[in-house]
Amino acid sequence: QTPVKFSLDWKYEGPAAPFLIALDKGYFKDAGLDVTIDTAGGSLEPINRVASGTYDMGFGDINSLIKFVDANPTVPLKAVYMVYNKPAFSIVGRKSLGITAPKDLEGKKLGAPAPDGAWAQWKIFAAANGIDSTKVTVENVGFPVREPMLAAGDVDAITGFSFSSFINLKANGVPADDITVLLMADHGVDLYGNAIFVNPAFAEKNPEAVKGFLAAFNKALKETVADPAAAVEHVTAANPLVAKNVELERLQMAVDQNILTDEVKANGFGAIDSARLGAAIDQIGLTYEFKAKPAAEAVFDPSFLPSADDRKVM
Amino acid sequence: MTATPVLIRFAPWIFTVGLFVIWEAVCRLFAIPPFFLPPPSLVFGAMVQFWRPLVDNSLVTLVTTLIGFLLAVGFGLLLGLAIGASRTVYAGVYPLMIGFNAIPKVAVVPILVLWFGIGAVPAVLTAFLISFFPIVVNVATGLATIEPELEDVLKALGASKLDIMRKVGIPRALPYFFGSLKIAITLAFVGSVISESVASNRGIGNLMLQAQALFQVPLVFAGLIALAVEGIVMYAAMAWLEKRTTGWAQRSGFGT
Amino acid sequence: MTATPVLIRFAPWIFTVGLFVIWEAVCRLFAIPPFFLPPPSLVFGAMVQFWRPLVDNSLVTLVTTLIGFLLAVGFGLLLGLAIGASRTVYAGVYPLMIGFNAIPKVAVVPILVLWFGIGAVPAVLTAFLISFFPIVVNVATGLATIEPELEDVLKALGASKLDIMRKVGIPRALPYFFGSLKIAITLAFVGSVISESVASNRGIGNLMLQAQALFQVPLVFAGLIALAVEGIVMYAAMAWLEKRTTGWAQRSGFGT
Amino acid sequence: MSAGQGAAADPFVRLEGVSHVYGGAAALKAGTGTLAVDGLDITIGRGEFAAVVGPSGCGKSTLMKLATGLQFPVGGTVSVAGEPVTKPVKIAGMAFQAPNLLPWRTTLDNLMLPLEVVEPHRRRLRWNKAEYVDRAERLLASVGLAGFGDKFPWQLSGGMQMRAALCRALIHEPQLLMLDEPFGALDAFTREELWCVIRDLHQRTGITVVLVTHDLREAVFLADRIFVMSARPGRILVERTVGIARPRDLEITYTAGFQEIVHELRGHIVEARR
Amino acid sequence: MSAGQGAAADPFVRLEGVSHVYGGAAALKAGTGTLAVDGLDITIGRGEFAAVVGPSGCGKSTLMKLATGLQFPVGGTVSVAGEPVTKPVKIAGMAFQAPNLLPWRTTLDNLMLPLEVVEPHRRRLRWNKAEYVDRAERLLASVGLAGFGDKFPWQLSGGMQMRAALCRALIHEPQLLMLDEPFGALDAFTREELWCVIRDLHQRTGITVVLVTHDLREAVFLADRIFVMSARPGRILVERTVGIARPRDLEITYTAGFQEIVHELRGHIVEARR
Ligand SMILES: Nc1ncnc2c1ncn2[C@@H]1O[C@H](COP(=O)(O)OP(=O)(O)OP(=O)(O)O)[C@@H](O)[C@H]1O
Ligand SMILES: Nc1ncnc2c1ncn2[C@@H]1O[C@H](COP(=O)(O)OP(=O)(O)OP(=O)(O)O)[C@@H](O)[C@H]1O
Ligand SMILES: [Mg+2]
Ligand SMILES: [Mg+2]
Repeated sequence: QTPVKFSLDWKYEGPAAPFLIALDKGYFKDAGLDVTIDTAGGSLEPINRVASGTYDMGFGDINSLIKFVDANPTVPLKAVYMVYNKPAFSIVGRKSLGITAPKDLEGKKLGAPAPDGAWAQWKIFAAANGIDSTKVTVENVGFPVREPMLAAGDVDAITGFSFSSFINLKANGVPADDITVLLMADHGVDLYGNAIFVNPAFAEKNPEAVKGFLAAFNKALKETVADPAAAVEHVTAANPLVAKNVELERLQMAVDQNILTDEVKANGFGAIDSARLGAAIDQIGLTYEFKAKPAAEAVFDPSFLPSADDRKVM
Repeated sequence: MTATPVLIRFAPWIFTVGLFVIWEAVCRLFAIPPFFLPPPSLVFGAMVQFWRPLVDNSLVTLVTTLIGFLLAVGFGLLLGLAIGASRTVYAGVYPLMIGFNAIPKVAVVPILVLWFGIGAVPAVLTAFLISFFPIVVNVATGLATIEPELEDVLKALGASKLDIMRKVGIPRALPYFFGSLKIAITLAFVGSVISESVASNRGIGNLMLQAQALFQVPLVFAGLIALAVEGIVMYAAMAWLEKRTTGWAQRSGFGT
Repeated sequence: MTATPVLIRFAPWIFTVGLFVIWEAVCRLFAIPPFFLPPPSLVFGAMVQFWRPLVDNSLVTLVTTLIGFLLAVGFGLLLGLAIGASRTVYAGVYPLMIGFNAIPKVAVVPILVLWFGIGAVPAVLTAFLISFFPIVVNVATGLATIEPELEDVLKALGASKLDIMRKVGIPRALPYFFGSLKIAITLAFVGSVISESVASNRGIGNLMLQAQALFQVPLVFAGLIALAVEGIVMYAAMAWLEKRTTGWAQRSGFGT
Repeated sequence: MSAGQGAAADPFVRLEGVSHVYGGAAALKAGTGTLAVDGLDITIGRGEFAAVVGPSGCGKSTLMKLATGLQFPVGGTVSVAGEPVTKPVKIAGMAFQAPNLLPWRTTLDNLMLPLEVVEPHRRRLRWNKAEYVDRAERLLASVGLAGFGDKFPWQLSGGMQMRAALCRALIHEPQLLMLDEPFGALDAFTREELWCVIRDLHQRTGITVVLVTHDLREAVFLADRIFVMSARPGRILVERTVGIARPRDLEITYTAGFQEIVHELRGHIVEARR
Repeated sequence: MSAGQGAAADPFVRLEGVSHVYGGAAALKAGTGTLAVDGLDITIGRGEFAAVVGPSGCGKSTLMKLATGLQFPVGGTVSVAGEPVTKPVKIAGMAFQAPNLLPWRTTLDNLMLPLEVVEPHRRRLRWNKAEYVDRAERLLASVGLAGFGDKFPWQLSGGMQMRAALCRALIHEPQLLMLDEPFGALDAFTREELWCVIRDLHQRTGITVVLVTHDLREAVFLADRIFVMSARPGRILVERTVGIARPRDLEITYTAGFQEIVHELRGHIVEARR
């Protein structure tokens, strides 16, 4: 049994289902792995954790990973499995507060937690949609107060993951038809989303473990996509506080919008199109000054992926 | 001074109940929405509904706190003795300790997580780091304020520095040490909860964070109340320990 | 005791420099990656590079802290006097205060932000809430421990309770009050930084959060050092104030 | 025990059959309280200088507190200047073993304290400040503290602090001066100096003085009458009139007649301690 | 001033031309230190009972510290039992104005403290515990504290604590007993009782005793020779041999001869305070 310490990007909620299934159903164990899964407070945190070697593998935002690799070239972190083919980054606003389209943000208040993955792409979004960002008042709001503040009207829009913010807003009593979700990927931000990545030292020492992990995850992901309702049971088992119907809705949104995209339907789960990733790195360069712009191959290593057959969408 | 002892004995209960009654009344009178400030009735409802996770997580937090606290007790006592025994070390370390104390421990937790991963270790360490300071300061102060006459009694007998430390220094510092435990355990508790809410899958801190993320505000408040109760109990335990171990200090009018 | 005063005077600097030297040496010897623990040289580099935002945000935090602290001073003094004057109230409020103190203020900040919006108000309130406790406890203790003889002197003159409070109670509680300010200001500072990192666009807390998001770990540590320095300065200021205002307490051997 | 001649003439402080229990009426009933004094009878005449001696813990301080209305008896009656004592008597000045000066006030401000509390001075103080300061300074000068008014207590020696405390007890011109071991903490020489200060003061103003002391020489040198108390619960065992003529000089303490009274009292105390 | 006869016979404690400055050599140079004693000469013979009196702050405690090696002079020489004093002398027992008992130890354990520190007892203590406990209990009994060994200090009265402190100063059978105002805080009656305890002890063991006191009667009653010190910086002004025969009874303090010596000393002190 190879021990693997794995860091999620967030808490045990709907989208964590495939990881929990692989654990619960023993897919990891069958691959000879002893996996521990820990939660985190945002999709940046796992990057630091895996880079420091405290965790072997993690699940987080590839765009932040690219910046990290640029800032710390001594630790060549690599993504090995793309989960969110389209990122969940979005701007969520309320129609009643006058937000229906990107341009509406001008002259309004945008609430954004500093360590938020979506916030990190704000400049790209603004550039792609011709928003004069000097006209947008940005407020740093912590994760716990982000949606409540939008619900209370203290801010007009927030940055966040679509499935998180939408559902949290509903939980705060905002009617669904009042909520505007501007998925950045649908508004000119052509990036990849969250991926599984691995500590380079660990990958070199245990290539089979990485492969086994991905194979097990791949299997669980396919099951999740096939039957989200069954998958979400594993979430409620791990986290007694959550409500099943809420997490199912969340998971369903993630599957529909972020996981099961046209590209995935064509090429299968986990892989990337290196031309698209290259373009994404260029797009990051619009707002981030690279020390030495990495190539797509430097941040994504497909060599651990299961076979194309196994990854195919049924 | 005219209050009868009976009234004083029951005062804590009366005030606590009074607080809850006023809170409930305010919530009802002003029709405050529950996600803003849930009335105690809802909070108690949440307590009943989620008693299992509340109890489980409280125990986790308790264990974490106690481990961190015990570490702090051990190292705090040693460092306090080392510092208090030399005025130079005392002068040199004191500002560093103050500076360290002025750093919010929330800011340190992510660093600890980088080093040790999430879970019990950073929580224990945070509890340790935060509760360490008052113990060191108190023990060092206890040593530094020994009456010169007590020392002279021993010096005149030709006692060595080590003898003086053992016979007078340490016993004399003990009431200060036990006095600091009340503060230290409360802080240790705060520390482990902070750390849990940043980096753990278990504990009351994590429970509250989860509840917050799920907008179960009454459960958040239930967590707060659980924290307060646990804090009071641990404080009382340390106060009892203090009384047991260094009753002579109170009885002889020394200390206070 | 054999240390010369000169050594004692310079001890803080020697120990501080020593700490940085050891830290740097450890980083180099073990080739620790900067995002794990940046060496002081990098941290100072970040300080020089980002001195403008560091200074600006420090000032913001300072102002926030001071406002919260002043509120705590005002209310803490009043409540402390009210509590210390009646044993029943003292007995009733004390456990509530302990319970409140055992609640990590990070858990309360989101609630405050919900109530008061983003920006300075929740930061000020957090600073206030966190620094309030030691002031109240100390003032109440100062009142509660007045020597009965001092009271008798006035009672024998037929003085009213109010007279006794004004002539003896308050002056007598002042050294305790000023003594608590050192702790209170450090806590106020911790409070405002915590709150800034949850909901504010300015302040050292926010700066550190931003730096963390941009993987500029040396800047995070630069922030930590800025916090420590600011904390020490404020502590020293309060220690000075204590000496100025209640020097009589030290000189007359009263109150330690 | 019948009252002395001085007292019979014009009784000023009178305790009759007084019993006192610490811990309040509840403690008395429960039997948990300390019976400090029991069936205490004492009468002190106007202008008299009375001394109370007795073993440690016999209730001397309790007697003082009862006479000044700081404690109230569970049995018996207490009256001062003909009035029953139901609240702290305002016509008394007190000094205790510790000087109890307020450390945050200068010596002069400490002296002014009673004036800030007791009517009519309290009312008059603001507009007649200079007059009162003048009075305080004259009082300080009379005990050898001229020029020390602006010093803080910690800048004075123990003896000087005690003098200041005596002045504070006198500033509002009380008719009764209660001294509870006021010189206990002083060295022998300073003590003798202060004896003379008190002696002259009593001589000059004719104030009624009650002095509690452990020091028999002190009692004999200063007092007109000496009361010896029994061990707890305290009662008056012996009452001894000191016949020595006034004004008395310190030298008389070395005379045989003086030593004889001290010796006799010592015998009573040894008895009382049994 | 020449040494008395007792001292000349067999000098035990000897200070010659001793000066002492608090604050260390640096303070001396800078002139900021306090010159506590200056050119102090005193010689005390073996087995003698010496008393030192003098005004407050004149350097009496300093003298004690110099003689026991708790302080070292900036000038002059100090020797005890013929050896120059370069570190704390181990053959001395000390008692101060406060009993300084360790509040966390029982009376018996407090008594054992010197045995845990001083050789050869330290070495022997573990294996001969019973023997030492026995010795301590006999000592306690000799000062009237039989049966109080297992009480804590706070359970004893001030006088009882002082007795225990005296026992502690004696348990390791020192050759020199240094008493710095040991009875200052006690009431007159307890004080006289302890005089007798000390008197008997000195009688029985022939130990050398140096007693610092403010109380002239105490000095005259107990001592063979009395040294009067000048105001600071302290020197020996007068040396007075007390001729009263031993054993002395408390009654002698009321005799004319006794009073005369006290009176004479008083004159010297008044002089010294100028
Ligand atoms: N506040 C109190 N509460 C309970 N008991 C008290 C209190 N004050 C005094 N006593 C008890 O009452 C008795 C008499 O006390 P009091 O102080 O009058 O004695 P005293 O003669 O003044 O003693 P001393 O000579 O030591 O001053 C003592 O036994 C004491 O224990
Ligand atoms: N530790 C010290 N540091 C500086 N000065 C001191 C110290 N101890 C004593 N002195 C000074 O030395 C002088 C002599 O002090 P010492 O204690 O010997 O006097 P003393 O005769 O014992 O007085 P007392 O009768 O009050 O006990 C005093 O003026 C005092 O101020
Ligand atoms: Mg008394
Ligand atoms: Mg002295």
